[in-house]
Amino acid sequence: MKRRVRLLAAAAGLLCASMMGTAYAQEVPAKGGTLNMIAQPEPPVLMVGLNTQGPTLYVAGQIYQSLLTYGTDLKPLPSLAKSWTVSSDGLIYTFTLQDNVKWHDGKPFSADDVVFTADKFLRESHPRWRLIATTYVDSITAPAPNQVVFKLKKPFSAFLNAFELSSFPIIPKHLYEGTDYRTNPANQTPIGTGPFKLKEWKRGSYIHLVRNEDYWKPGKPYLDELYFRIIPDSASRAVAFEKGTVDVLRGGDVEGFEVRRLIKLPDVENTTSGWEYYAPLVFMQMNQRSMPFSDKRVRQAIMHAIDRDFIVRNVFFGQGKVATGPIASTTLYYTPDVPAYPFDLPKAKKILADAGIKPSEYNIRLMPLPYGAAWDRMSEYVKQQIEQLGFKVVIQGVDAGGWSQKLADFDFDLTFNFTYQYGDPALGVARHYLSTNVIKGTPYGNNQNYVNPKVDELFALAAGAVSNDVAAKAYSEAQKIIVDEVALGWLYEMQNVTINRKKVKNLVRTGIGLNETMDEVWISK
Amino acid sequence: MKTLDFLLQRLAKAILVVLGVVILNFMLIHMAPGDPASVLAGEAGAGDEKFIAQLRAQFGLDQPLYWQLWTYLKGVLTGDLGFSYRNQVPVMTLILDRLPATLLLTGCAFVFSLVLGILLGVIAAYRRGSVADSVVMTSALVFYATPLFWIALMSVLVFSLHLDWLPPFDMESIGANYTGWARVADIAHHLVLPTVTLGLFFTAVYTRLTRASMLEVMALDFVKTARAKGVPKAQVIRRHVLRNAILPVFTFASMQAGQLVGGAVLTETVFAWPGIGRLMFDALLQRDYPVLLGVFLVTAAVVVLVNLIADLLYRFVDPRIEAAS
Amino acid sequence: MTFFKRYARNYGALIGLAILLVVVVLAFAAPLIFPVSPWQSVGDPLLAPSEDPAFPFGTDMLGRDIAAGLAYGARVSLLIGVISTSVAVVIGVSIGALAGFYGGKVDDLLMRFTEFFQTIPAFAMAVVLVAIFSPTIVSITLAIAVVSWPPVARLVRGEFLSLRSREFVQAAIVIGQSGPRIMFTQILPNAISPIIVTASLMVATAILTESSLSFLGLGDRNMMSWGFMIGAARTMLREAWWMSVFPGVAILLTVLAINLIGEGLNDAMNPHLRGRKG
Amino acid sequence: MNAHSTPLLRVENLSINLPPGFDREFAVENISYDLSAGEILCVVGESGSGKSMTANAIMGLLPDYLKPSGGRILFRGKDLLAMREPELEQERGRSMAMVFQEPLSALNPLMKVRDQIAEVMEVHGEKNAETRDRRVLDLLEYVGLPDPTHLRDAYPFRLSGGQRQRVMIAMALALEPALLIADEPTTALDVTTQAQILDLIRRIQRAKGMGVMFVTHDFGVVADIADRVIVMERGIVVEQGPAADVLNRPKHPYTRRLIAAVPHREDHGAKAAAEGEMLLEVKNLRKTYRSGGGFFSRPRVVNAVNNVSFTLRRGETLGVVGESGSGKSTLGRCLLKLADVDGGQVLFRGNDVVPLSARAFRPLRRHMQMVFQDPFASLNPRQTVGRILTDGPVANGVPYAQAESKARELLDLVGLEISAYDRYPQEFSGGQRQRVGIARALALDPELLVADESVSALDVSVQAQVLELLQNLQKKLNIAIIFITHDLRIAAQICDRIAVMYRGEIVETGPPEQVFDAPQHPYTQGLIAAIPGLEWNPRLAVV
Repeated sequence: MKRRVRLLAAAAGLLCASMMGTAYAQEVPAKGGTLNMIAQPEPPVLMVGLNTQGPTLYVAGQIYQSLLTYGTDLKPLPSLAKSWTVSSDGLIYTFTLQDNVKWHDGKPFSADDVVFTADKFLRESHPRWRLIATTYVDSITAPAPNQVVFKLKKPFSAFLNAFELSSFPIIPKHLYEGTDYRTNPANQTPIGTGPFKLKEWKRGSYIHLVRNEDYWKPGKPYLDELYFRIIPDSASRAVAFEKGTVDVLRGGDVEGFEVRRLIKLPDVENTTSGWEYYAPLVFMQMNQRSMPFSDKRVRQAIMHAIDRDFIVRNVFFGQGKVATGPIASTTLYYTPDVPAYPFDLPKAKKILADAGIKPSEYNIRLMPLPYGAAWDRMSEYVKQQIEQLGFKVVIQGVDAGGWSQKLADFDFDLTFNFTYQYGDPALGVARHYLSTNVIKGTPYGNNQNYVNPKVDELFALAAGAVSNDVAAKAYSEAQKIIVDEVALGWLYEMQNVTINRKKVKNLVRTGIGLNETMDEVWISK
Repeated sequence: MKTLDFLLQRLAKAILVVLGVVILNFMLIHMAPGDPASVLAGEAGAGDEKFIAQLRAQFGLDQPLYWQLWTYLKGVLTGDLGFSYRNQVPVMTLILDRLPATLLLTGCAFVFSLVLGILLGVIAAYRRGSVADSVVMTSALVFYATPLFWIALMSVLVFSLHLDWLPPFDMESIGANYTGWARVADIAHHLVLPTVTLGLFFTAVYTRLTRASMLEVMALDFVKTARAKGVPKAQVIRRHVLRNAILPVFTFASMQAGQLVGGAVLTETVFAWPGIGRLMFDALLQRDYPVLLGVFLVTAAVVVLVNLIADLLYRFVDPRIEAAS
Repeated sequence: MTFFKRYARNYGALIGLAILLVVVVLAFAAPLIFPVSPWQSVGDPLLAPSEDPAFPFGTDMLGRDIAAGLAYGARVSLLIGVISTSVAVVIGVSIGALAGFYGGKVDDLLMRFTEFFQTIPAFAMAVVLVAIFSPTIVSITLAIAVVSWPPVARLVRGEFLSLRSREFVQAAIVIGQSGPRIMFTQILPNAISPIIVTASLMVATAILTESSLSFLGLGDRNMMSWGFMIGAARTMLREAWWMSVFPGVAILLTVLAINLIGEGLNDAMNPHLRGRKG
Repeated sequence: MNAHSTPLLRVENLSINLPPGFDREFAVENISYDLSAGEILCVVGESGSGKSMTANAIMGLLPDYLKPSGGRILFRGKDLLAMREPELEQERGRSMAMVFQEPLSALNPLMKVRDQIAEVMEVHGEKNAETRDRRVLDLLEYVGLPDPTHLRDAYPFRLSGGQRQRVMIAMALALEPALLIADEPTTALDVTTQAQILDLIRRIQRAKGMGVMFVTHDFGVVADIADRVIVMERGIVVEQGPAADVLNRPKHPYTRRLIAAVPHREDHGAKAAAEGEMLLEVKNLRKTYRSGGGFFSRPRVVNAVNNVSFTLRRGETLGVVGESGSGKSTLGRCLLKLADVDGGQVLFRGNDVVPLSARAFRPLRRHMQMVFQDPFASLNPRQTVGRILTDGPVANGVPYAQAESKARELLDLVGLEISAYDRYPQEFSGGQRQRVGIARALALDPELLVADESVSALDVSVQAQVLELLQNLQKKLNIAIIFITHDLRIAAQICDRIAVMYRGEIVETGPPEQVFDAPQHPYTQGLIAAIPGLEWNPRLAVV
């Protein structure tokens, strides 16, 4: 009874919050003010060309910029490139750059910087770009100071989706050319073209950015200062927001149940928008090199044995949606038309029995993803469920170091992982299913050893398609096969909630959300 | 032995100990499974084998172990503690950045626990068998038995969330830009909870130790002499018992200095204190070996230094030592 | 006076013994009282202690029974406490005995070695060891043992050093007993009471250390331990106080009990507190 | 008793209860005595007689668990037992003072000598620091300490035992108390120092007209210093009277027994000059201790045993006599290879044992045994007497059954019940334990016995018995004994020859008569002169 009342109140609060949000949006932007945020965990480095973890992007997104950004509908939008054209054969991409852009140290920004970034810096240091560049790019040139031309070897349908901050941050050539990128002292004093400059980074405490007076968008940014605070304890982070120490909580900053509580506070609004480009999708990775997971029926049974809805509700407190397959439902080329795996323990047991598999003969090592409490709870739950089928499961506790090592060495039975979609299956999805991507030594490929030539073929077809329809058809067919064979055990699509005080305006505008340059954000007085 | 002589000998020994700690830890840490290069690659978003090999070469991880140790030791001798794989900063910079916060916290906790512990221990010993004694000793026992992290959580719950008296995290009000005394006051305000939390366990230890030591000294002959001289009891305690009794407490406390750093790992995590305890824990999880080694090196050096200072003080306070050694 | 009579004069020690007995019984009887695994969701999530009589201590966010967790946690705490202490005592006694008995260079070498270990903060070292060798019950136990032996070594060395010059040891040399024989039959039995007292206190410390490790996420993930429960409850401190308060109290009481027992043993064994005749 | 004047101190029917668990109900029971100003009253008795207890009761320094249960202690007519602590504090140090047995532990190790003495004056109202300072200097000089201006700034650990005891006396004298209580003040000191301190106390007492209560166990000391004597046994005063009466005409059997046990040279039965074969030859034995040393300082070198040579025949007893630090114990330890030797030879039956390794020497050990000083420390408290006695033979290859029957025989031989075999050392008295220690040494049928201060921890009566036992055993078994002792009287009583050690060297050797009556070396002369009660012959008292 009590609980129901609480739920109702929450719903009412939500409704109010969204209505009021629209009402205020009409206000005239005010200049000035400080925005307090949280960087969690503390980024190791702010040089975004060397590290593209979430918190790094969050902070560095205000310092560095990329050629493009993407709307919540995943359509490309201008950033440092003000316009672009694609040739009809899909092989020539021409970008025209913004005018009067300067680096934070006063040096002018030009097409040379873009060419250096694409051809030298990222080719060496960016694990995703170097693959794209090697596979598809023929040449990168700067025919004019404000023009960059990419010539491809073969068509790549996802190419235009690969230019946001995490995939293609622009690096100042004058600071990095001819140096050892990793030990370059400039890494500690990041120089970008963005609306804010790094003033101070007190490690373990905060990162302080200040307004870039020479920013290329006239009159922007509105804000004077940004603070990204380092608060390692999640309960403390919730307290910080409650006490008004910080104004914004990014998805993952606080635990799911805290979100439920915090969005009910007055003067607070929230949105799940701003993650469309990444659309993180969580899955179980089952090593198919040996029994029991080499048998697709075992994988199917396990899918039936896990109440994914329970996980979303009780582990992640509703901040998610049960996933149906490899592609997130919010992204391009998604199809719901795949085999479903409802929670059904008896059926799971029956599948195993029919297949003649005796679960008690198998010892499964379950390696949790060492990303925090909720992930641990999920591992514990999954262990219980699999044990109900009769398997013996041992949780193998590892830290981040151990996890990536074991995964990279294929030394695991069952683990969890999640993937960013990066706007196009060719960028974020295919890598987990292609047999060519079974590469020892990296934790983010097809580590489960899923091999199906037909699927390889379909992904290749889609990636090289010039027409959207061809790609869609191929992807849809691939999804059906992959889901039937349970190449991975998809659990749920993360729905990250951004929470902020209502006085903060224009916070989430695009599909990359808080990583977006905050040159349009302002605080109402 | 002359003090200078003693100092040189102890210094030589201290260097040996620190060196031993470095080598021990180096071996230990490199025995670990888990490869920093693959962690780095993971953080970079992904990575193929070539990419990882390239990272490995960059940080000298492809060299044989003894060679890595040799390179590291050479660096240490010139004050170079290596380069953090992950943060891409010299380890020394990283540690120097964080060390003051930890020294402040552990220093305050040390003084807090020592002063309070001795005070309570003296009271308990002086009023042996009284209600005050039972109260002090029982609470000391309770704090001795309570996990530090639990006290931390509970004190945040009570003093920050419910009563709103004290800030639950951070070292100072960020962005407030206090200067001068206002800043000192601000930091002091933030210091209270972590200091007390970290210090309580040690307070309990010192209370028990002081009481035991007091009682032991009170049973010695010279205390009887003092009483035979007609010295009032309070003065006997103050002048004769206390000095003799707290010497062993000090020695023990100086040896415990390192344990405070261990406790700081927990305290700093709960209170978002920007010190080396947290740095160590993060470095550990990320397999950032140079940072981990650096923290151990610096901690060992600090501990050895504290011990050295304690020994010197001891020689100053207790005239027998110089003659005995 | 018999040993137990002397022990029983200390009321605290009796209370400690009673509490510990309860914990031990709970640990052994856990599978009987709670036949379902403590990891299994058995009720609604986040039931407060008063909400459902079936779960007097409430449930956690996955609907697991806190009471079951407490019972199974007792097993882990006691197991790790006792085994790690035993290992530490074996290491400490061997090193301390050799150093104290032979003295000179052997002593110097062994004590320098001990110092290395003492200079490194024990808890930090335990954290590193467990993280590096991945947290299993074996690695945790060994890590705790590795960081807790130095005080034993120092204690035993001190005892051996002082006992070695005692006349009865000299007498044993004079009648022609060999070194190892003297160590084991003459000295060790006389050093045993301080070792037992120290060991009992070390069990308490080991339990605290294990809980701290678990709290940091470095516990054995297949064993429900009290520290783990608090660590898991930490994020829900305000929503579900019972999740962290009960295991916290469990640790507190157990450690307290063992400390009380240690003090009682000390009183009962320490010769200069006995009424000395003659 | 003098009824005309009020005595300085009057103890009336004093009883002090012992807590449950002790072997008797009272520490002292119904004791009464007087002490007048200007006299020295010696309280004498064996350990456990309660003699120190009364001293502490007077000062109000009894431990918490001991409470006087009856009687009065009248000091200048006022009952001390009825006084409250602050009043008592006023009296302590001002009108009555005390000197303790252990001079090292009785001084605060962390306080300079001057501050400790000045404190007495300070707490009793002397506010002027300069006055105090001057008085400290005077006092130090008065008690005969060398270079007082320098010495007053020293810490106690820098001083020798005798100097510390002088400091204690200076402290006690600071406010010229009427009553001085000295609780075994010379027991921990060497004879020569003891003689000086006794002399000092006597001199001061005469000069200041103090009443002195002197607690001791040594009748020699009593003979030297006492005006009146009370004798205590198990908490009861058995006899009291003027010193001359008690010493020379003891009435109570207990007193007579005690006096009979006082060692005396006259007992030495003229023994035929030892003609046994040569057993041990020690040649130029040297042992040095080094300590300290660093980059800038040279190590300190102590020649503990310096160029010592002597011989010993079968059946002979050699006494090694010397004060503490003379190297006599080190010599004993060197002979048995309990300490490393730095030079010289130890020829046992003609073979040099010095170069032998510990392992090679072990089989020889059974021939050379030792009887230790402390009957409490020399027996392993965790082993039964049987185990203690059989360990040696078993270690030397004797079958257990044989070792056991031998052990039982030995128990009988040293005068213990056979049933002692299964009991633990704690169940025996000091004298009985020392018998076990002797039996342990004999279990291996040794040819040489080194007895290192083997009777000095025992009460006189027990001491006499053990000495007798040793002598009888020697006669029976024809063992050679090296008897190390600080007490010349004992050495004279049982030894065939005496070697006097001083600073690591043997300065004089000879039969007891020669050493006593015609000492050659000045050190020996001093030593002889310092023997307490030299003039008094206990044998005449108890004929």
